[in-house]
Amino acid sequence: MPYIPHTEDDVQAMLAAIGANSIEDLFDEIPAHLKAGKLEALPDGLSEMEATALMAARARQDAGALCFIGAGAYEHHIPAAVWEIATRGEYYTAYTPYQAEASQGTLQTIYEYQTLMARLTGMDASNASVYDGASGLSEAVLMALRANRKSKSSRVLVPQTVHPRYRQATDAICSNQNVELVSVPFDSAAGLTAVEALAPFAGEDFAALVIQQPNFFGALEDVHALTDWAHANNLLVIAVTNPTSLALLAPPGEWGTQGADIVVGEGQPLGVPLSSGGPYFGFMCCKQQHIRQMPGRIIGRTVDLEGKPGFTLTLQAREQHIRRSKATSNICTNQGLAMTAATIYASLLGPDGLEAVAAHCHANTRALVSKLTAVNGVSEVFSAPVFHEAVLRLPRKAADVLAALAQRNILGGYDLGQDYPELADCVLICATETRVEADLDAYAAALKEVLA
Amino acid sequence: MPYIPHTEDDVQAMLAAIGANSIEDLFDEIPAHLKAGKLEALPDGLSEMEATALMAARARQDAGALCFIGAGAYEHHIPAAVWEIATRGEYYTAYTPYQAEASQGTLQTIYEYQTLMARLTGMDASNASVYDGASGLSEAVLMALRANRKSKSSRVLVPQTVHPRYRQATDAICSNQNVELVSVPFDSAAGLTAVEALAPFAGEDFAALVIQQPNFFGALEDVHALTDWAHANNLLVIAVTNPTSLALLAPPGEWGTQGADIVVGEGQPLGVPLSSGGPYFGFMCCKQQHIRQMPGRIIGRTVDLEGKPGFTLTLQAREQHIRRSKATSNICTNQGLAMTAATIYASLLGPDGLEAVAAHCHANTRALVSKLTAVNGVSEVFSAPVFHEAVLRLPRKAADVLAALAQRNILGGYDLGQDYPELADCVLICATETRVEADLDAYAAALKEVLA
Amino acid sequence: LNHQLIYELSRPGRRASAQSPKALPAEALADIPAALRRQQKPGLPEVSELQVVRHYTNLSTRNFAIDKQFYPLGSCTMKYNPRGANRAAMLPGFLGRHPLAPESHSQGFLACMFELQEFLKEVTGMKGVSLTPMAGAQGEFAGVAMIRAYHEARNDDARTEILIPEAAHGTNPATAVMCGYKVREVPVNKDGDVDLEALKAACGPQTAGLMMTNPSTCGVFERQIDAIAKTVHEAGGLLYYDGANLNAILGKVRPGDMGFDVIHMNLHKTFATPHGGGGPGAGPVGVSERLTPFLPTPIVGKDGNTYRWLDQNDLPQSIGHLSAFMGNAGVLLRAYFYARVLGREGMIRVGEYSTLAANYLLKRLEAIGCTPAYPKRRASHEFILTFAKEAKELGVSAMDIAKRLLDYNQHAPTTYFPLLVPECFLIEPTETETKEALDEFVDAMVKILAEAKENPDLLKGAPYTQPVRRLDDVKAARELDLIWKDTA
Amino acid sequence: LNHQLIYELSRPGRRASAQSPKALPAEALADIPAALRRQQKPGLPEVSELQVVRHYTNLSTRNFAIDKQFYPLGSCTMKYNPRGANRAAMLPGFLGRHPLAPESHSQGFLACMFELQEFLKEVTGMKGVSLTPMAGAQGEFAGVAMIRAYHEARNDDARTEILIPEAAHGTNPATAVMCGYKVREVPVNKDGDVDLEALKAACGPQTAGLMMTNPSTCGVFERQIDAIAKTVHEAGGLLYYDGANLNAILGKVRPGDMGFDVIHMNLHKTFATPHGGGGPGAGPVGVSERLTPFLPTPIVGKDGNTYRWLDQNDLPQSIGHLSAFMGNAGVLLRAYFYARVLGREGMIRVGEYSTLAANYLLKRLEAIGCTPAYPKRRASHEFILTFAKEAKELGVSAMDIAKRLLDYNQHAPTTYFPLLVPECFLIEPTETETKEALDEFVDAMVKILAEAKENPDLLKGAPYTQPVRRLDDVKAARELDLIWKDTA
Repeated sequence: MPYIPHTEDDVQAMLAAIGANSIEDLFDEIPAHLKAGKLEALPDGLSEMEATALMAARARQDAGALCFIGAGAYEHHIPAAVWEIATRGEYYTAYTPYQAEASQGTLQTIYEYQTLMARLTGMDASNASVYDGASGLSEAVLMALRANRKSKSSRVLVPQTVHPRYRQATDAICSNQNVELVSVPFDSAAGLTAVEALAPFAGEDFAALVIQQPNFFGALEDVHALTDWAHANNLLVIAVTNPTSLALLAPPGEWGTQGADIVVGEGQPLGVPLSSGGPYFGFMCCKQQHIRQMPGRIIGRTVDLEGKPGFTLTLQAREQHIRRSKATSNICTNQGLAMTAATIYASLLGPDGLEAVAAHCHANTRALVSKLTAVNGVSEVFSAPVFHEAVLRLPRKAADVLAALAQRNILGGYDLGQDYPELADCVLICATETRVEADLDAYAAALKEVLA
Repeated sequence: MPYIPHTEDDVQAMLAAIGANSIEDLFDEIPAHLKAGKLEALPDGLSEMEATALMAARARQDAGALCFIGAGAYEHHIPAAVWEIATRGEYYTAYTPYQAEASQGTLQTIYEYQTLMARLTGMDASNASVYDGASGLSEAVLMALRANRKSKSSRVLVPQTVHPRYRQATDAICSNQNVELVSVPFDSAAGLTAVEALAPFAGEDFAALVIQQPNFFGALEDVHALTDWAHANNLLVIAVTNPTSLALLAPPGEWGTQGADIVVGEGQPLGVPLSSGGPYFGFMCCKQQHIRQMPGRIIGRTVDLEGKPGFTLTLQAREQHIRRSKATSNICTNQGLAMTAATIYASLLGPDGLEAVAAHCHANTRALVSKLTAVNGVSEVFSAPVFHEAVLRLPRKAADVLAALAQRNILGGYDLGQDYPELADCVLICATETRVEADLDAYAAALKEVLA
Repeated sequence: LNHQLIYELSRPGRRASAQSPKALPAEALADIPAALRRQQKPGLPEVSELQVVRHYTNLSTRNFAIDKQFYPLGSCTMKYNPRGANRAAMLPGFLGRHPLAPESHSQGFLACMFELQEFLKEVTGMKGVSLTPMAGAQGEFAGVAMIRAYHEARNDDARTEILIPEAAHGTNPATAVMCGYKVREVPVNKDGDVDLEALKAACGPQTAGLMMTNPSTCGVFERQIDAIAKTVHEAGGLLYYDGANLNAILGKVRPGDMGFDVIHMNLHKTFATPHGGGGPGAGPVGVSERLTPFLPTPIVGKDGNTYRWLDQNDLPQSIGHLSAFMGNAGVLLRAYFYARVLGREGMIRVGEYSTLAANYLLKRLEAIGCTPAYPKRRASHEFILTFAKEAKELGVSAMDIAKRLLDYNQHAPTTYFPLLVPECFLIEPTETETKEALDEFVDAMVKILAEAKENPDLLKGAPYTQPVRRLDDVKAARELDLIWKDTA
Repeated sequence: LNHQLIYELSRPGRRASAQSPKALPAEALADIPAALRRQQKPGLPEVSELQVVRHYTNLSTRNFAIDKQFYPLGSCTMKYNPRGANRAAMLPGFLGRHPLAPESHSQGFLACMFELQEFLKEVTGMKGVSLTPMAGAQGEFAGVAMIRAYHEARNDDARTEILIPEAAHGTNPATAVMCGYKVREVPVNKDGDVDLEALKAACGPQTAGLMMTNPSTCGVFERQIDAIAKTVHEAGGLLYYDGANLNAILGKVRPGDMGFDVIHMNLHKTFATPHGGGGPGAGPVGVSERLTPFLPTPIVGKDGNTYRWLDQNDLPQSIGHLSAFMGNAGVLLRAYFYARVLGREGMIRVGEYSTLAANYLLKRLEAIGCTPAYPKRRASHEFILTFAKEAKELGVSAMDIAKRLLDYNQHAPTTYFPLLVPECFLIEPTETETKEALDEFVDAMVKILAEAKENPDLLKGAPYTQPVRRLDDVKAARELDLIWKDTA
């Protein structure tokens, strides 16, 4: 009986203590016609050895390609210490830290994480993380609706340069509360959201403007102008950012004259493996005045009976287990392990290390752009400066080219035609610090071959 | 500066405290002409990312073959818990437990290990492990010389069925003390050491007889008769065993009427990966009366100031750091992590689990023998019953056949011609519980192809 | 001994150099406009690699964990998290796979996910499964959003209310509100069953659905489930099953057979994936036939021998994507491993042995003088004790007892939940704890009950053996200190 | 709280079933004669998987470790063990490689080993290296065995003595004896240098060699090394370098340049591989030109672009194989990783910063009133304090101070070694500890020295904060209890 310790003697002793004749007797309150059958569609159990061999074979099937896809998930070097520590039983198998005295490890780690994210984003507070960047945006939108006292609107301005999947998820989640995401077109030359594109919305009531930096195309928005426009028009600013980029780029807290109001993003680049899409974590930070509108767990520092400092869950009155239907959100987990990994990762990298990572990613992507645009018929699409991702136009449909590259074990980027029909011949590419010159050359050679 | 934490400020403050102007000043007692140059043959340092990528590529180079080699190192399933726990910082980065109060984790683990090995072998005591099975045999031989009060000889009988590398290592180590290993021929039909082969040595003075069970050919010696012969002739018996086999086979403590005196062997099959040959661990057990002659660390249970039980290094008066030139050995480490892994492994397997592993290995090897001997010209060589390894005769030189199989990514066994010129057309094969039917078929098919 | 913050260990210019690529010349970043660059370094800690390893290793030891202690946490199913599942999910092929990798490079992963979908269908008796929700609460959200989408698709737009028994988890009402519904609570009777008459009275054309768990958070099986399902369905509502308590009935009763239309499963409870100090979890949803068109995307489909993602194109009525990619893949892989190891027989044993353990622990605790909330009922995999008597007579609260348990190296049970039972413990031992572990918990309770009589102040001051004494939660909320400031 | 033995948790019939293959019918073993079968099951623990995980996780927490504490252990170089090295060595391709795999399937591994040999040659200034010795003591053995083989090959068989300075590690004399030599100790003068006159007097045609370390275990650099080498060589003996203290001079001075003929290196000291609670280590040996024919096998050679094992056939004069396979490969891979990360500059920094840290700590401890054994000397990477004064005046021993340090969360330094300095601490901070860590150690010593004056009994009763109080070693040795017996 895998993972079940009971011997036959144990079972008999336990049944005797209960006063039951068999385990089956314990289910005697259940109407007989509801009893399950034999679950015949389930396979026989395997030993750990067999299950491991099966999964190892499956994992090998998917391995070995050279990947140049970014689009919201980035392959970075992860120091070995990160997950060797994060998977220590004490982190890995601990429960939610409701019993604070027996959970100081997790709680202090979260407090350090909150400090980390607040410092990276330039904000006053952070929660303990939400599911991922996309669902984090949906929480930010709902939060902005609560927080913007100057607006009565359920509408939010969302530029098309925001990650398409973030827009979709936010729509899927928020439309249940009749929130409307109003699209803002992008400048097709620059690949940016021009402040001019916002002019038509001036004077209307919107709760917030979402600004992604770098945007989905890798391009760098004029965040200062956009932020100032929003504030001038009584919109809150929700920033969506890549944490690696924040080693280099102006933190949202310093955008424009007042800074962004809420910052969210995908935390995966900070020490979390690609891992087929998760578990990642969404980070969420805000200005002081909005803290009580922020959903999710928040840890505070306090003192114990003896005046010794300690950490505890705080502001629980916002949460579902206390406030039930009046909670700020139904969320009642955070992505604890991923967030722990990020905290360790950021400590190992430090400000200079993270900046060096960001710089190498950027330089590698620039080098890749050079090598690929040297191939006949390939060109860069947008004029705006970018950070570590770029859009290239191909002489053929991107989907076909990418399929041909995949046959050569090169995952050549993200097909923008999936989300932008007018960019069906465009790919979004990325080369992080994990790629070496030979990798870039391999891509260029394969592309040349495919396009020949 | 990888792994060095000092900032420029730290260095200046430290130098100031020392009263030195530079770090170089601290080396001013060293004659100038001895100062090293620039170590130009060393490469530039790499980042963890670069070093990991380099080694990952190297590791991939060697992976992927289907292995049927045993010959003293066996691929078994290792539960994930084993090394996830053994590499916890508290085990992995702890020092030798000289400060017992701060080392109870390691010490109790060793005490449990000693109990484990004593129980598996049927002996009274165990040390905390030695380097590996082969060097363990050399320690056992030197120990037998000290322990056998009835013998003044420096000669030991070592059958040819003992692992050739164990014999070589023991010779390399013990010959410095003028110990002579006297060879006993094996029965070429049975693949065993016949008691009759010992008869010519009766009446001569030998300190010990070494008996390996199962022997190097996988064959099962008549350990009872051999042990009784030795004791009748005033030799001590040194048993060499495979711990997996001890789940099934008579423990050395029960060999013959008195049992073996000293038991050693390679502990690797108990939860230690093949890992290119190490770190493994040699286990070493003995009868009560020989404990003080046993080399290596030994842990004892005692009490603390308050009478509470605790564990500590004991019998240190045998050891080099106390006794110096009069020590039982110069050994001053044990194979701590490997031995910790074995203790966890054995606890996870339990008596029934370890027996099931042994049975599967045996059944798989029997099945492999059947499939391979169905190939034209391939036959089993010896008549003795075996445990989980067997010798097959091929119609061609084994080295050539194995090379051809290796080209097909099958490591088909151990070429016995390396050590037994008369068996140059023979291979020693092994299929543990990790091999499935399809693996065995793949070997048979490849062999058929190679021999066609 | 170690409670400094990592930031307090920081020294300017210190770094874990092995982790940092070599610095590049400034030109490498020349194309990024200065106005968009950060002016000051972010205040990340500047520490050495050993400092980081030592700090977080030491910090971790300041936690209870399943790997170290027994956690009898009701409705949270803290069972053993197999280490084999961790190893399998951390295989480089899985860790390195980009979520947007083409299907040609994803067949291994997709095969696991497809099979997991099939396993979850079989074990719950549902017709369709989506793995994508990233936690129980997101699964709940997906479930209620599907109920809403179902009614909308039928233009049945008068349904504005979700019914919820008063014992329910707080996430249920919070979720209903996130999906734009009003919540109406339904009372529970003294034996822990839903008040059927009250339910009947509450049902009507405004009823979108009922959210409940069975066994309920009262730790008992809802015996009137047939009548409840009939009542809600006849009113045109749908039935939502909160899978938090699925462990109790795994392999014994299937939500689909009880008439539920939609279920979420907490894989970090029933399928033994780690809680990780609060996450990540995974909350797949299963649905009856009529809700399958609305499942959240993506789902794994199979064409011949090839697996592929089903997305909006395949499921135009889907409630959509709830995350950027496909959900918490690593958690799902761990659950897949667990399901493969358990297999058919193992799944059934989970319900059996968790129920055995709960009933044994209940009877033993009752025998030493604890008061069960529902003494006439079988425990499901969990049960409720109430310390209302002790609170009144001795002045010790359930919280005091909970904190004192920590001193006996036992994690406290869930306290003060469900809200309808005063001074309560909700206790769930799970199937993976030995009889001896349960007996040790009983022994600790014997001692604590004695202490409560002899020296109630001892309990009020507990715990004494943890890294900190009891913490001031009021101060934490009033004087918010959420991030560390160097000047503090 | 947890100190039961795993055997005490055992219950008949319990098992961690996921780890066990399915039982086979008895026929599967029918070919094994009954007389050779075991009659009774071996008494392995019968426990569940969670019990095992919980037991050993909890046990591990009863250890000090580099990952948790500072270990200022003289001559043991407890530096940070990079986690990256662990990950690299645990790559499936390395872990799964059979030691007897053909060279066609070993090129990746062999490349690493070949390069490690080259790196070790360069860093020590030796001409040949064998990686095979499995620990420092086996490296010593190989070294002295090579000296013996050298003399034997020259038929110089009158050489029966090994000279050893009195401050040497105990392994040195023990090794000499294992190699069939007699040991003659050489005195050390009051400044920690070898008594050169005594050495000269001791040298003669009976001298096989001299074993020493430099810097010595007195924590000082032997300034007369040229004269010593000349003396021994002129007498026909060879010079053996004990690499235990290599960290002090890594990249600064090379043993080969000092005239040593053979050296062993402790990779678990200088090359940052883990001590693992006592092992495994690795003890490669390096030799000067004249000893290369005698190196222990196997060694990795390179033909063109192909690596291969060099064995007895290539090295007919080799002292032979010292183990069944090639040594502690996994340890060597970790050292290889470390060497690659450090590179040329990094190697040099090891000697520099470990020496800086030692001299700093020495000066600070001297300033707070500790007594250095060699106050006129530079510390190498380590130094000696003597508490002879405190022992005499206050009645507290070095052991009492050592045990009290544990209460301050500091591992004790090496105590009572070298034997020639009474009541001593041998202290080695290594290059990987921060200045703050060193300062904390000084702070603890300040407090302990004050305690020694005010309340010496406090120290004699220490430690107070560990899982056990001070243990009775005498009872342990007198009433041997080495294995657990159910009846005990």
